[in-house]
Amino acid sequence: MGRKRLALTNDIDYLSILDENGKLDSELEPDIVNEEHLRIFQAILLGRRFDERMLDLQRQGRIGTFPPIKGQEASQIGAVALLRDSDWLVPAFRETAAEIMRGRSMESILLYYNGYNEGTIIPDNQKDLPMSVPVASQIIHAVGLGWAAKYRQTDEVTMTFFGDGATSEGDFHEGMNCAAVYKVPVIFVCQNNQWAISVPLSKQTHSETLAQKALAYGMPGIQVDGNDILSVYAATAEAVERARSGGGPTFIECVTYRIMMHTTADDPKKYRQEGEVELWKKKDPLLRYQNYLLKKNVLTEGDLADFEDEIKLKIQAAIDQAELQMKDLGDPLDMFDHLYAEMPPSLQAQKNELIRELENSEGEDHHG
Amino acid sequence: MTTSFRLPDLGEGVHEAEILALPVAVGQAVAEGELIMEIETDKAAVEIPSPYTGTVSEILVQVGDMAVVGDVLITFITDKTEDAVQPVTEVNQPTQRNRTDTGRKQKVIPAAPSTRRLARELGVELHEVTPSGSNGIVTKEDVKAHAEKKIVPEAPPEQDVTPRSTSTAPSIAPLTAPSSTGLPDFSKWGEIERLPFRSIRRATANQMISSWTHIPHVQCQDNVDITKLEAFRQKHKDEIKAAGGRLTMTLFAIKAVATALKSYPYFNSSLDLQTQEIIIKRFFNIGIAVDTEHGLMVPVIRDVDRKSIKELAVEVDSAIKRVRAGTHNREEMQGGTFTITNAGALGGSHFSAIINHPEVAILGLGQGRMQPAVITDERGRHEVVPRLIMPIILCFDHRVVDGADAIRFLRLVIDALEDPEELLITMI
Amino acid sequence: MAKMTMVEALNLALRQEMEKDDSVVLLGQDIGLDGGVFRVTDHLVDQFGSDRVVDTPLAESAIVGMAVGMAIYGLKPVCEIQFSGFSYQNFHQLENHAARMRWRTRGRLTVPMVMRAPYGGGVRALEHHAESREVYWAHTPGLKMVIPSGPRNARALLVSAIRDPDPVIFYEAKALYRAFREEVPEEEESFPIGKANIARKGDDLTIISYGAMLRPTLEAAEELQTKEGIEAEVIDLLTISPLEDSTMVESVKKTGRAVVVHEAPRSFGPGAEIVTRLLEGAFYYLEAPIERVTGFDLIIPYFSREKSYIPSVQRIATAARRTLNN
Amino acid sequence: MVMGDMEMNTDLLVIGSGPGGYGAAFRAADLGLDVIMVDPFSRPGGNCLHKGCIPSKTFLHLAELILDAQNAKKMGISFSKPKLDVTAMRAWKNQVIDSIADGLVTLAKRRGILIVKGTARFESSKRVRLSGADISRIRFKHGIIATGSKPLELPGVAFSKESRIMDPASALSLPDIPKSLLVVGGGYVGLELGSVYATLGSQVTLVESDARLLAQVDADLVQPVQQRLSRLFADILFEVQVDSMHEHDTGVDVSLKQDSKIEQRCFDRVLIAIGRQPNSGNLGLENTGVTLNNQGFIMINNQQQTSDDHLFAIGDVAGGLMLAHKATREGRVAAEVIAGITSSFDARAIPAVVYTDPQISWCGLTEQQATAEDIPYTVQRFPWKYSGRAQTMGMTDGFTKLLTDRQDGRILGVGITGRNAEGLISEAALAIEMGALAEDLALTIHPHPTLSETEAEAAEIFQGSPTHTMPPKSST
Repeated sequence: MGRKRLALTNDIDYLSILDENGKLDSELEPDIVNEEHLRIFQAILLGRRFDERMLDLQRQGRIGTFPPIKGQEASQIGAVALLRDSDWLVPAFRETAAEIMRGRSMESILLYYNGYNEGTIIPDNQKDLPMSVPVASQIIHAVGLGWAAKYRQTDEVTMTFFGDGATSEGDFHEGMNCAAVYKVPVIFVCQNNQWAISVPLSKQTHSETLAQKALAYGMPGIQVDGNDILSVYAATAEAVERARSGGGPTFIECVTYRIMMHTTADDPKKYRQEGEVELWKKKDPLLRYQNYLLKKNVLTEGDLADFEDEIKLKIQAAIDQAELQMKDLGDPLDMFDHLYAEMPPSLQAQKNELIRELENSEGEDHHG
Repeated sequence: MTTSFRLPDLGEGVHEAEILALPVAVGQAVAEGELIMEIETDKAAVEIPSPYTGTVSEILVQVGDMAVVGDVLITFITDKTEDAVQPVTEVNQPTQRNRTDTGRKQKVIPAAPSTRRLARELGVELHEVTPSGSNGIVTKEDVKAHAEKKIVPEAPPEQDVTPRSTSTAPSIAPLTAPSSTGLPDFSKWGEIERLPFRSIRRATANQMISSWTHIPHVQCQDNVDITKLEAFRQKHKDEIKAAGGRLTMTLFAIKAVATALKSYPYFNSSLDLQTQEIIIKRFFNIGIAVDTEHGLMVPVIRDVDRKSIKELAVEVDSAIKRVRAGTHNREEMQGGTFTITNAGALGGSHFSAIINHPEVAILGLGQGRMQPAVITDERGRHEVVPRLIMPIILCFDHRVVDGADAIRFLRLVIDALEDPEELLITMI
Repeated sequence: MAKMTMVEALNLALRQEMEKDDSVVLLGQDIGLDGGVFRVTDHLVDQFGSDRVVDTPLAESAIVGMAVGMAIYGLKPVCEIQFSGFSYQNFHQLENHAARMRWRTRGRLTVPMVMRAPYGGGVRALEHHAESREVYWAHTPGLKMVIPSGPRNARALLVSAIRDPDPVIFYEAKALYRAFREEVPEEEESFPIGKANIARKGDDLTIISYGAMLRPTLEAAEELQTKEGIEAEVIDLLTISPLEDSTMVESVKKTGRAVVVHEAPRSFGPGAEIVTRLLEGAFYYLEAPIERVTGFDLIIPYFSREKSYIPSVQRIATAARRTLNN
Repeated sequence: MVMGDMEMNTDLLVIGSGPGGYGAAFRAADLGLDVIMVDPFSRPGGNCLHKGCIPSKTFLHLAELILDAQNAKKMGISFSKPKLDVTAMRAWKNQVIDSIADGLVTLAKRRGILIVKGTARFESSKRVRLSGADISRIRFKHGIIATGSKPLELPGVAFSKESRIMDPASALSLPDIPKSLLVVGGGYVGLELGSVYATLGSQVTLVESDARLLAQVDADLVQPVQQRLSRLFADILFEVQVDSMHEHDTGVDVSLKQDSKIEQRCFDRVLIAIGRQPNSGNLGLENTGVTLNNQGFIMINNQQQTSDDHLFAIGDVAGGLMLAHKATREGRVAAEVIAGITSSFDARAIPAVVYTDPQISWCGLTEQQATAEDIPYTVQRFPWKYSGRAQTMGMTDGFTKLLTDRQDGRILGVGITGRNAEGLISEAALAIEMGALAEDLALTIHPHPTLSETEAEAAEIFQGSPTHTMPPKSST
């Protein structure tokens, strides 16, 4: 009888280890070996530079519309850095840095944003799903993969990414709920970048945090400074450990910011104040990490210059390679392939129809 | 006990019948299956076998009476209980069966259960079988022998899963055809289907056998150029249609025949062999052969000589519709003096017709087809022109009329049909 | 051979496939202890455990979405959506992902899953429990759409659906679940997806049908035969997509007349595609306009009126007669 | 099912899975029909297996063991008083029922027959609605009504579970062995169950409104049984009616009325066994073309067809002798007719057995019938005191009688009272069905010493020269 506050199993923590001023909570500082630091840093740097170059290419008309990731590098790389090759990544569509770190080639990204299906080919040794455009729908696939991994009694972990907007979708609810019910080894990484196109977080939810949503599903949740690679890394390490040891799913809210537009077809000036962006630019995850590594002597200025050069060359090589490939790609008949394991006769007939059409219009450009 | 025999429901919508013959008399002993009555329904003539073994105690109808289904026709005194054989139409009516006294008072025919089953399957009544076993026991062999002895088997047992059908009553005297037992097994060479041979089909067959075997048929054929008549028909058909009839070639034929019959009355007669007389009829009732889903039917159009083409068009059309729908009555099928059969609508050309006994002649019409014809003009020049040519056939009873008369008769009909004006002038 | 209802036959298919292949797992609402609301999964949980016969939360999208993930992983999930009327809540998972994953990844990731759902009217159910919207799936490239018409072909087709490398939508006519029993062999039997079946031979006209409509169609054919001696050829499509048209085209070439029967609404319904294929393949053989006997372009009415909505033997026979009188 | 009505279609629906119902279903399935059998019991067998013949015969066998043990005393063997374990007896009975019922389930399954547990009600001649089943409706081409019968109730006395007033089924559940038991009704059920309870130790009083027991059986056959029962039972009251009955915590007060005298007596339990009535109500038959007679039996013809084209009726509900083996045959006939086979119920001898000690069995013509219907016959009786085999068993209070046609000596009926009469009657039934003469029976060698000899001896009496008794002085 009576009324009292319920004691719930989980609380929601906020984690910040390295702040925007370079202040470090050394007690919480994760133990990362130097090589790993450099691997992570190079991934962030590549993610940033490739994103910048993509924007240039888009402006030059050399690729189509794409969603820039600038400002979200730490909340992606800090999470995927802990995955093994045997683990699964289920991205949304603004995780290019994470995908590249997992092994997706920049060529494939360039092909994809140039409208080539070949851009979603995932190498055989890689266990990542292709980008998923319908918001939140991929979350459930991660639950299914996690369920299957558990059914097969492996220690594989599945990590899925989505944004703050996705938490309003029904699939977020269904996925989170099922993950907790089946206690599957899945890590939900929410890139809370404050904006879903033009809708700010305040209009997306009335929750004080997104992390607290985990409470309702009966799974651990944590909010971290998404621009602090150390926080993201530490929280993820905990989640991965839990998942691998049969402890079930975890929800990580990375508080970060979409510095750029939603996609290159979008003009954010229409709906948000430049001042807000400037504020967040000061919290840049790349510089914060770079300074931390320089201070820690893991990285030298010389290394940095070398890395920048290497990355520049790598990106250029990828662009050259992609543009070369594109010259040979684009046989329209290829679109008939891979719809089914075996092409049904009625589809074959339609393909034949196009073949005849193409023969009759020799020379005309059928490329997109 | 006294049992009544009622006019059974013979199916196919028959609800009344005329008593044609009563070959039994009061006091006469009859056995089950013995002929007690001949009746004629609007569908066919039917011989009624007695459903009982017993003595005729009362005959409630006379020859010529019309009886309605359910009317008591004859009563019998039988020595059977209620459980004994019931009239066919009632055999399947459920009653509270009282097994303990089944056939007690009637002598039970001793037979093993398997023998009884065989008898059921073969449709054999045990009490009809001559027993060979000790003290009257009926054996399987007895049953088989009895079944084989029967020249014509009873209607085969219903193979349908609804075994309650009452249609197995042998309402029409079956045709006897001794050779039928000698038919080869056709199924050796391919799929066959066996259909019951009964009702109108069997009635038609009886009529045809009688006609064909009793009448020396002679046939003469010719062609009629109906080009003009067809044009005339086309011109007037809508008018007739408005009146509710159909202007067909048959109608012109009816009128033409009526005229010819008046000129050659022997074609409108019947031969009475018993009295050795030829009966000339002074009325002109023309039967029209109609193909219906039940089989061939011949409604009779009365006094055609006194009716206009328009009247006839309406009457013939409605008669055809009625027989096709099965809503005609028996009288409409009787009293014909001459028959016309028009195979044209079905695409028939020359054919041979069987006389509708006791008439003495029948006229057949084939399909009119455009054919090259040689026309000779006044100056004797020949020209080949397309004309609408209709085959016409006259079959006649050579006992009553001769070939020369037949050709003359046919000529008269042809002339009338070739020239509508001629028809109008000569038409009676 | 044992006689089985469609429910028992489907159960047999699931059981045997699960026995054979541990990658086959079932998921859906109430499919475990309850055995599914129509008992298709009855007792499977006893044999295979709740690990393989998974009772899910009330979450259609999760059921299908998880199946997508499971299938990508290498399992062969068979989802049960309680009623096809609820499958619109998982529509996007099928349309956006299941149907596209193979194509999207150029064959690298595949989704060998089955979504089973009861469809159609005739059992006096409430709203959302009686519709026939197979065309949604049939219109989605990348999906296969299968509708069996009786216990034996239901079993054989479900086996094929489970083994199929692509996502298969498997509609089960509620009206057929227990409508009749048929000999179903205990030993393995499958029927290829994408093949139509000639359910009845005939020369006078062709009636094309599938699923729950096959029985009234056959009855109508029977009626035409007994009453008028008309021999109708009845084609049972079995697979709606990919639609195999050679069987029906060949039949119509022979008969010259066709009637298409389905329960789904008429406009843009399966009949539209079927008729077009006939026109493409047999136009010069046609002797009469093709008739469609279908549900009307309505929400299927509540069950007091459902009988008038669903094509009846009478409607089918009348349409057949119309084509013959033309 | 959460939603919707499942309808099922079949060739043949059999309602009731008793010996008639399963007989019909099995035969129909063997003839290639698709068959569904509906019954509130999940396993076939009906009243006969679950609540009647089989449980009663299980207990009667035990009663016979007890009586034989008692009788052995005069032959030189004494047994101590038997110890009764009612729970074990019930379990044994259930084991017997289970074994038979499971066998029937297997037979049905292997024939492809679907057994649906539930209650059917006709909505039309071709469709029933089910309650208590997964399927809501069954549509069929033909239906066989085999719903059997239920015990008649005394006016004003309803049966209920836990009541001290029992119908035969609850008596067979053997709730306990009451000190005193009133059996109302002197038919075979009252006698059989009365015998069981009396042998197990109850003081059994039997009241019969008629002047004798087993009114439909020839009096001479009943006589030895009546004598034996008057020793086994505490009291047998004839021409007595139950006027009223009042149940209370310790027993049942019964007022018995003879003429105008009323006597009050109290019994621990009461068994009402006054006959059975057809289960034809509450079937929805008003929605079909089936007609009932004034006693509620379904009217049928010899093909078991009712007045509704689609429906057949068999067994108790169709009237006639309420016997399992009659129902089974009728069921087979109905199935055959439905399958298009020319078949008919044409049995000439339906054997009947009363499992008292001694047993009574008969078939074909009875003397009562012959007299009532004025059928000429002769009768020969062979008393079992001349049977060596009966002597060896100490079971000489029986006889075998043969009714024959006066002229040709054809066997018309046979009646037997005595030990194992159940096994002897089949020879008689076969003889009648085959149209055998008394001579045939006499000339058929019967093994010696057996009780079956009594049938041959009776036939020899007809022939004029029996072996183990003297020839009759002159022919009757």
